Amino acid sequence: MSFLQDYVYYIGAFGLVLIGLFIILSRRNLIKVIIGLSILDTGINLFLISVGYISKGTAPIFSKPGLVAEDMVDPVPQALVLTSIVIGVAVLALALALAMRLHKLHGTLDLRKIGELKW
Amino acid sequence: MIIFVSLLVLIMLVAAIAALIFRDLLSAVIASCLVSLLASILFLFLQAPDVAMAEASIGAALITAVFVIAIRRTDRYEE
Amino acid sequence: MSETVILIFLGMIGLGIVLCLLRFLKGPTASDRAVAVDTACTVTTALLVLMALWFQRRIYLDVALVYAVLMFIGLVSVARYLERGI
Amino acid sequence: MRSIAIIILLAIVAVGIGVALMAIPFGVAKTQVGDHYTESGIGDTGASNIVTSVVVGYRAFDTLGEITILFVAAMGLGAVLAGGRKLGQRRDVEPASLILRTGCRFLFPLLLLFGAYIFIHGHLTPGGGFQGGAVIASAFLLVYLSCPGRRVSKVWSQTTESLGALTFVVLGLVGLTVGGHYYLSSFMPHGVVNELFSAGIIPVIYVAIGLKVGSDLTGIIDGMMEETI
Repeated sequence: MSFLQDYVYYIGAFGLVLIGLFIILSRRNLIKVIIGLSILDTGINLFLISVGYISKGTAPIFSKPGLVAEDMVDPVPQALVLTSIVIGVAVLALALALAMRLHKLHGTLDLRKIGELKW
Repeated sequence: MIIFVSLLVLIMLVAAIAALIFRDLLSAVIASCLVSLLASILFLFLQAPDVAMAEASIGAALITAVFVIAIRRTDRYEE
Repeated sequence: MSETVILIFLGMIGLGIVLCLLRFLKGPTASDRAVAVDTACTVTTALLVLMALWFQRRIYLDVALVYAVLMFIGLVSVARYLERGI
Repeated sequence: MRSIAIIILLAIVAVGIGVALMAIPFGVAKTQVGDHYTESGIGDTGASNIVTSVVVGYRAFDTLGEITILFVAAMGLGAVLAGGRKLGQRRDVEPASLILRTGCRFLFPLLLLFGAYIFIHGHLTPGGGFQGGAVIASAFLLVYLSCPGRRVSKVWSQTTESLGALTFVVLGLVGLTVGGHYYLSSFMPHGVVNELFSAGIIPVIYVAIGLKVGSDLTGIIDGMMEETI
């Protein structure tokens, strides 16, 4: 139980990063690769937020009297992740636009048949 | 409480693995929507309501719609 | 007393999410899975309101409002795909 | 051969990340910069939401770079998709059902109002320009889904986007010359904490960011929904 108390968020972030990386490396469909990129993005955001947590803390918003600054979680990772999410959707949409263009050019999304991208 | 959080993390990992093994790309997109939803709940548990709100509005609604439009313009099934 | 009630609610919400997950994993077509995720969204909104009570912060209700208003739009796009709309 | 290489690579990454994660303690003290922000954030900027004061107060220059990345990505998407367009060719789409059309007509103004609420109250409650912009983009996405054939006017979209970006840059430069010695330093009075008209220029900046992000994401949706095949 103590192990779960300490590491459950880290396990979640770790698992998401590994599954996303496995999808990116092993699948050959281009849209599946982009889905893996999205899952990897979510895992990294979860890790950054869980680093800034302190136990029994509360959100860094002084909305009612009686809150003290020592109880609050770290605001810096939250601010960074907030911009990271918005950049993530823009980059994902750009990648999907490139995939649509490739499908129009080659007629397939399979990476084995698109000769330039084979590894 | 910690048991409930562990249950949520387990469901999130199962949904991510489901996104890995589905051959139907539309089902994989729905699975990634579920992953984003549960990640948003975990952000609220970690006392980050700003990030939870951003993840709920962007990760669940907009990303799913963009993926579905892209699948509509290309192929649905992964061979 | 209040903590016991909240723990019972948490158990029931967890059961609801697990049942949605079973339908999601089992469902043969994509529309079954979309309906399962939609039900999970509704259950999750109740969970967020309960969290605002548990943490004693009234401002967390805004997040639940965003969930209730926005979560269905992504699944509406899936439904429009299935009826060849977009 | 390929699967063996993938498994070896994943094992290396897993061991590396795992060893690194075991060394980071969970739930202990903050960094010193986080301590400084939570202690003196209200006195410096006047916003009761510390995340807001970090995003548009202390680290506003990062936000300028982030907005630039968003703009470049939207422009690149338009440029990539515009190359393969054929004029005069339309797909046959089914019209939406009565329920969706009626729901969209009732829900669209409410969603716009809700997005405006989120980014106007960004310094008091959770939320801000990015979330409000995403809510407004979702409202336009609902219109695109329910009424096929209707489009957002390009002139209005570009005007809103330019207005937001121009407000952000001009206010930042004014703050650089008048207020202090850094970008977007606050030059208006702070007011009483936890009231709507407080926190100096932070609400104005968040309205500008909300307009910019909303029109950019709407542009992304518009570019993807166009008849490209």
